[in-house]
Amino acid sequence: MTASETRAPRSREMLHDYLLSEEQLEAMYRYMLLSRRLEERMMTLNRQGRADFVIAGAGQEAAQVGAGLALKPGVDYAAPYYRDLGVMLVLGMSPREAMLNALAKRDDPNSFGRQMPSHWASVSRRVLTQSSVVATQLIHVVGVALAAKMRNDPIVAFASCGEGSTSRGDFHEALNFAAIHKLPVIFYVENNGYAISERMEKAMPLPHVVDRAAAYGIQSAVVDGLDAVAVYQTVRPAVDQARGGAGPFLIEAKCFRLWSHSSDDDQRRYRPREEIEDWTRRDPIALFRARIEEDCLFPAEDLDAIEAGVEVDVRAAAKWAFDQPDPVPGDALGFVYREVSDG
Amino acid sequence: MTASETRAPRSREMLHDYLLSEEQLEAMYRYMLLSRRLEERMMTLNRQGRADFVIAGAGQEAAQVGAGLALKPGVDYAAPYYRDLGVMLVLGMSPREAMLNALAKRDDPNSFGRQMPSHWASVSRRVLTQSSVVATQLIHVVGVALAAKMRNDPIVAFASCGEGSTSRGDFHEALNFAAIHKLPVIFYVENNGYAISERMEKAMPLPHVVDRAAAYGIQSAVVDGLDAVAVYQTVRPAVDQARGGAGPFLIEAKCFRLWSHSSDDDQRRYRPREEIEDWTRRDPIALFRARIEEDCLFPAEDLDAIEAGVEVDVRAAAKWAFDQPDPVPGDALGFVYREVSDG
Amino acid sequence: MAEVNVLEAVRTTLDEALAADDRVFLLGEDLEAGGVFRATDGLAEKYPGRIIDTPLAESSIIGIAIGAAHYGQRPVAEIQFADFIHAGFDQLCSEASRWSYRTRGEQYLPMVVRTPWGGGVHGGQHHSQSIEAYYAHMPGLKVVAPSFPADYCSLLKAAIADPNPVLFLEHKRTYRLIRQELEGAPAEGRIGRARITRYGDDLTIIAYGFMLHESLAAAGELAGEGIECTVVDVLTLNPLDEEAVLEAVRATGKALIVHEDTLTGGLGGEIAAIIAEHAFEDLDAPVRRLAGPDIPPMPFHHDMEAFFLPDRAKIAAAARDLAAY
Amino acid sequence: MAEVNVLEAVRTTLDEALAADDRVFLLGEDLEAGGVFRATDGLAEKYPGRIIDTPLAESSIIGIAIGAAHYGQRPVAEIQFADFIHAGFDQLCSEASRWSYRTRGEQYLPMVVRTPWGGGVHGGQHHSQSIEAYYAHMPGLKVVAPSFPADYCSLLKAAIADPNPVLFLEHKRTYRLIRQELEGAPAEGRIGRARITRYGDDLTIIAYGFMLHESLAAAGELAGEGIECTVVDVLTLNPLDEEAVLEAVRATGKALIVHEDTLTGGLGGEIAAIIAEHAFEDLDAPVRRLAGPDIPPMPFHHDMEAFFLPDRAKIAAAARDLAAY
Ligand SMILES: Cc1ncc(C[n+]2csc(CCOP(=O)(O)OP(=O)(O)O)c2C)c(N)n1
Ligand SMILES: Cc1ncc(C[n+]2csc(CCOP(=O)(O)OP(=O)(O)O)c2C)c(N)n1
Ligand SMILES: [Mg+2]
Ligand SMILES: [Mg+2]
Repeated sequence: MTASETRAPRSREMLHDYLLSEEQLEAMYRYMLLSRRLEERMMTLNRQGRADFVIAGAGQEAAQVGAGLALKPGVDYAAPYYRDLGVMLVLGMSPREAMLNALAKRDDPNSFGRQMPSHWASVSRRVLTQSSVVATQLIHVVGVALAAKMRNDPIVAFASCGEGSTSRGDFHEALNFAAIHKLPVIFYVENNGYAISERMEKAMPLPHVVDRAAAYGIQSAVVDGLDAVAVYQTVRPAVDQARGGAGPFLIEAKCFRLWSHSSDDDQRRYRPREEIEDWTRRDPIALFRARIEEDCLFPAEDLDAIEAGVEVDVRAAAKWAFDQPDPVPGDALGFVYREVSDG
Repeated sequence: MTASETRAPRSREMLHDYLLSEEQLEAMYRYMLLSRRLEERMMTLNRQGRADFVIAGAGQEAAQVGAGLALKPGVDYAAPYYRDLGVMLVLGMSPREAMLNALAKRDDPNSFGRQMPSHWASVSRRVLTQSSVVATQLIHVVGVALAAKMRNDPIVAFASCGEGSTSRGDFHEALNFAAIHKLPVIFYVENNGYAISERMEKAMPLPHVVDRAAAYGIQSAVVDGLDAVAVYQTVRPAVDQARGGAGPFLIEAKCFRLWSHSSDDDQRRYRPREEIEDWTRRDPIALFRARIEEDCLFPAEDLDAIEAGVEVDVRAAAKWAFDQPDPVPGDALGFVYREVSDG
Repeated sequence: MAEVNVLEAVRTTLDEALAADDRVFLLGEDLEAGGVFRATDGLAEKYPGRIIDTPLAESSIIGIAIGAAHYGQRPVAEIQFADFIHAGFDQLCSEASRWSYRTRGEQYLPMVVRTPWGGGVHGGQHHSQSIEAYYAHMPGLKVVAPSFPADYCSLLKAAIADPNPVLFLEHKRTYRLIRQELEGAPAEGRIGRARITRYGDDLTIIAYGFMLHESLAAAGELAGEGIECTVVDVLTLNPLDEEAVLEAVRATGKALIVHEDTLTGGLGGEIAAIIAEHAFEDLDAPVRRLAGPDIPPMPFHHDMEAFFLPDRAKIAAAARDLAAY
Repeated sequence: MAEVNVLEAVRTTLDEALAADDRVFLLGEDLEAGGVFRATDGLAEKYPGRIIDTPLAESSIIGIAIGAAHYGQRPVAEIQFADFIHAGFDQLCSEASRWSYRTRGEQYLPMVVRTPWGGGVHGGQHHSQSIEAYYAHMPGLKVVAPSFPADYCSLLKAAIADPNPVLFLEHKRTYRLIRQELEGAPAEGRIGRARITRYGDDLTIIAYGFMLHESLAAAGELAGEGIECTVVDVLTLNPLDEEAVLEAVRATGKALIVHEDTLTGGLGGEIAAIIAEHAFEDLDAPVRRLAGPDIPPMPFHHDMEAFFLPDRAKIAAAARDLAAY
């Protein structure tokens, strides 16, 4: 999908201009870059046989960072899917924690080495523990939102998934319930055009995920997922309106998957070379930098400084994480049940 | 829901006039009446303790008979839900067979006493065996239609359910797949406004089941389910077009449930008396007769003759069915597996 | 409380839980009207906004309970019939039962899923099932199946207080049939404990749900013939109270396990295996199981249903054989 | 065929079935590109229109196979990982397994659901599960779990020819690891038969899937110590070949059941119960089970995963104990 193909957001009234400060733009750039560099590092570790499995968001950073910045960290609840390293970084996960997760270290705050990497969880950041089973989380955030509504707690619950996952029954049941009860939920779909090897056309009768919103009468928007600013300016008002009682939103970010599905996959088996090259040329991070420079929003040196800083952080984080302890075999046991007394 | 509330069918082009012959109108009347009288009889048997369980279509006969007549019996495949006695009669089930089913007799062709009554099945009539689990059958007919398409077999697959059942994930997965593959499936929803005690509003964010069709870009129509002729004139063209390759249809018949959910339910617990009375006044069978008489389509004596004939048939069928053998205890065994040799 | 049946026990306990803790709420199908078994009669009026009628969508009923429990509420979900919980199998197996393990207890789910189970009510294939073998095989999901009103009260209370997901099985046939005298509301019970409901030296019958009552009836009959049975009410199906079961079997040297679920792959297999492994030296006879035959449970017609179901007569016959071994 | 691994055995058998019967077709996720394990490599080009990539929706994959099989096609569905079949639990339990019973065989479903199962591949919670205990408890659904390439061929052939729904479990770890010399394509096998793969007088090990290979390895090691094991490959998990198992156990008087599924509620319980009931008088020792611990299967990290899984060393140790009993 090219940016030009993507349609303007459905509900225009959402788009009163949410201007971004220089700091915010810098933050966007840093987070996107950090996400990419971390994943590049993880892939290297994978090839070196030091990381068993990597599933990356490369190509979707703008969609992830732009959306993540629209949430209130530590307040809003999130169920980000496996590609959402960018969202997790914005919510406060550190490079060190990301590396602990990639290496399945004992102190990985997501699952302590119990789950595959990129199965996020964090109590302090209000990230619900994620499984590999796609779309189940869409229902969990509906439950969170229902509970919060019962307690008059002005939070928003955010869940993301890929376009392929919207074919599952749980998607329907989640949106149906959220719409009936007008719950503050943001269903965020990162449409990268593929479900592993399956092109979108095999999983959806219509060209846009947001076309599914009509069944529930909920508000929706399509946004160019290569443009972090546009994403923020689309998701942020939706978050505010949902918090204000406007009900759930279905937002689709058109983006693409730069790499293979995971470290176990080779997309050259099923994707035309030209497509991969074309996508590689439209790297959202490069686009972002080009635009900043062209608008001279702030000096290129600053961007270089950010890049340099990120490089240092990532290398340091990886190095540090290596020396952290692995789980011991017996760590497999315990916490099958939460102690009754802890309840 | 009143007839006036219902909207005109979405896709007008479907409505080139399908005129009905006098024979067809007579047949409609006979089937509707037969369905009602049979169910009244079954309810009596239930109160007498001679039939364990009755779940009826009373009030939905026009929706059922009008739709059933649009199918090619013995050619098209059908998965009619538990209220669809009217559909089954049109497809060829005899009053005797209906009574065998109601009394769970050994020779009930639907399940030989193995299932609750109204869990339809018939090889000769191409009715798929139905379970109690609502909406699962919507997927089965998609499988039938896919198989038929692979074999260039010009059948149509018909499945019905209630509006409440459209909230299940299987509904979404079925329509999604049928739309992607443009399969000849008629998804027919008899919207009686209630799921047991739950008013539609608790299960659907929008007022019409057909609003769900937009998510799949499939054709849909709403029809007054109290008007058998209108139902036929809506479903029949859809069946023809689906057979011709136009893809699946979602058709909603607005009707109502005249009686309690089942013989185990008492709707006075949750429904206003006025509503029940109002509905009782708009009995689709009475409306049909009134219209026939008013338009003097054919003499009232003929209608009287039909009624008399139906009375006789029903009484005879019940009497006959009583004397038919029950299953013996050991009939519980067998046919867990189809013999490999029979394959 | 005076004499109550199981249905009243459940309703009263839900009522008390709603009154005691405003985080408790109910969700499911037809609950506002009282539920198809009337277990929630009157609660919608009494606790406005806390009895939630859901759409007909079991996966979401369980998934929403997961999210609400994660948030900190105390959802008590109802699946109208146990037979319809299977659409939520994935949410229970892949999510609810693993929530705490995945986070080393940092995230946990104080949720209950109540559902009416069991046969003998002419419900046919989808209103009669025993689902325990499927769901008691999920580490992280507790499964409780009481038999007496007092245990329905104390264990439902415990289930609602438990920080872990609990599948609470209510046998349809006990709802109105089984009555019990209660002085005041029973205290919160302990999940994970079996109970010996009758002592006898000749053999040990192990059962739960309605079969526990049939077993007690059989034991009474057998006593008249000089055959004395110990009868164990399993009560919690996961985690099993192995020690109590083993003790009761060691004392008699003979074990008969009874359930109405189909034999092969039923929970009786697990119980028999535990006995065969850990009480081997005390066994004087083969470990016997009495269960439904291996056919899709369960036929609708009375006579076929009766053929399918174990009952006091079949239990007594099996016990006589075992005693005579 | 020469020497093939399990993956080649599966692919070849699918290829032959597609060639032999134009009613056969495949449906599932990513099949056209060859599938994530490459089991369908090249088939989409060879059989245009008969390899169908479905949306990511497991309930519909199974439900569509049901409808297509009812119509008279021979669908072979693939669930990408066994761990994701649970969303289709309802379609298998409530529908597929009951189709024939409900109609006294008038309607039936010649369908196969293939799915890769088992751990030891660093797949964590949702790419490692053993699902057999859940699905082997459905009368009407056959469950097959081979260990050797030849059996994958002959039993997959039998599954596709079978007029009943068959869940065909392919152990991920055997895919590339287990190789076997085949002269020509093996003939169609018989579902419902276990096989003794090794004879010994001291004890009987009962296993399936990858654990069968670990058991054989352990048996080889034990032979060096003078402990001779009989090793039974269960092959069909439902219906179980009780006679073969009982015979093998009676011959040695000692039984060790091995599976990687979690212990409590696992299929080993059923097998142990059958032995305890029907081979009681021939038993010289308690029936032992070696299985995964009762935690949500299975941790991701190598060391925790190894801790969870039985292996040749643990099997040998358990067998030594049992032999010494
Ligand atoms: C229920 C389920 N079925 C299958 C899988 C295997 N699987 C993992 S990711 C994936 C594709 C998901 O595609 P999409 O939703 O578009 O997300 P993307 O990976 O493209 O970001 C599949 C089939 C799974 N994880 N869960
Ligand atoms: C999956 C499932 N959940 C619950 C039930 C119990 N139940 C039977 S009918 C019914 C209501 C169905 O309502 P609707 O779909 O509108 O059909 P209607 O009965 O109104 O014609 C319910 C909840 C069921 N049969 N299946
Ligand atoms: Mg995608
Ligand atoms: Mg209805």
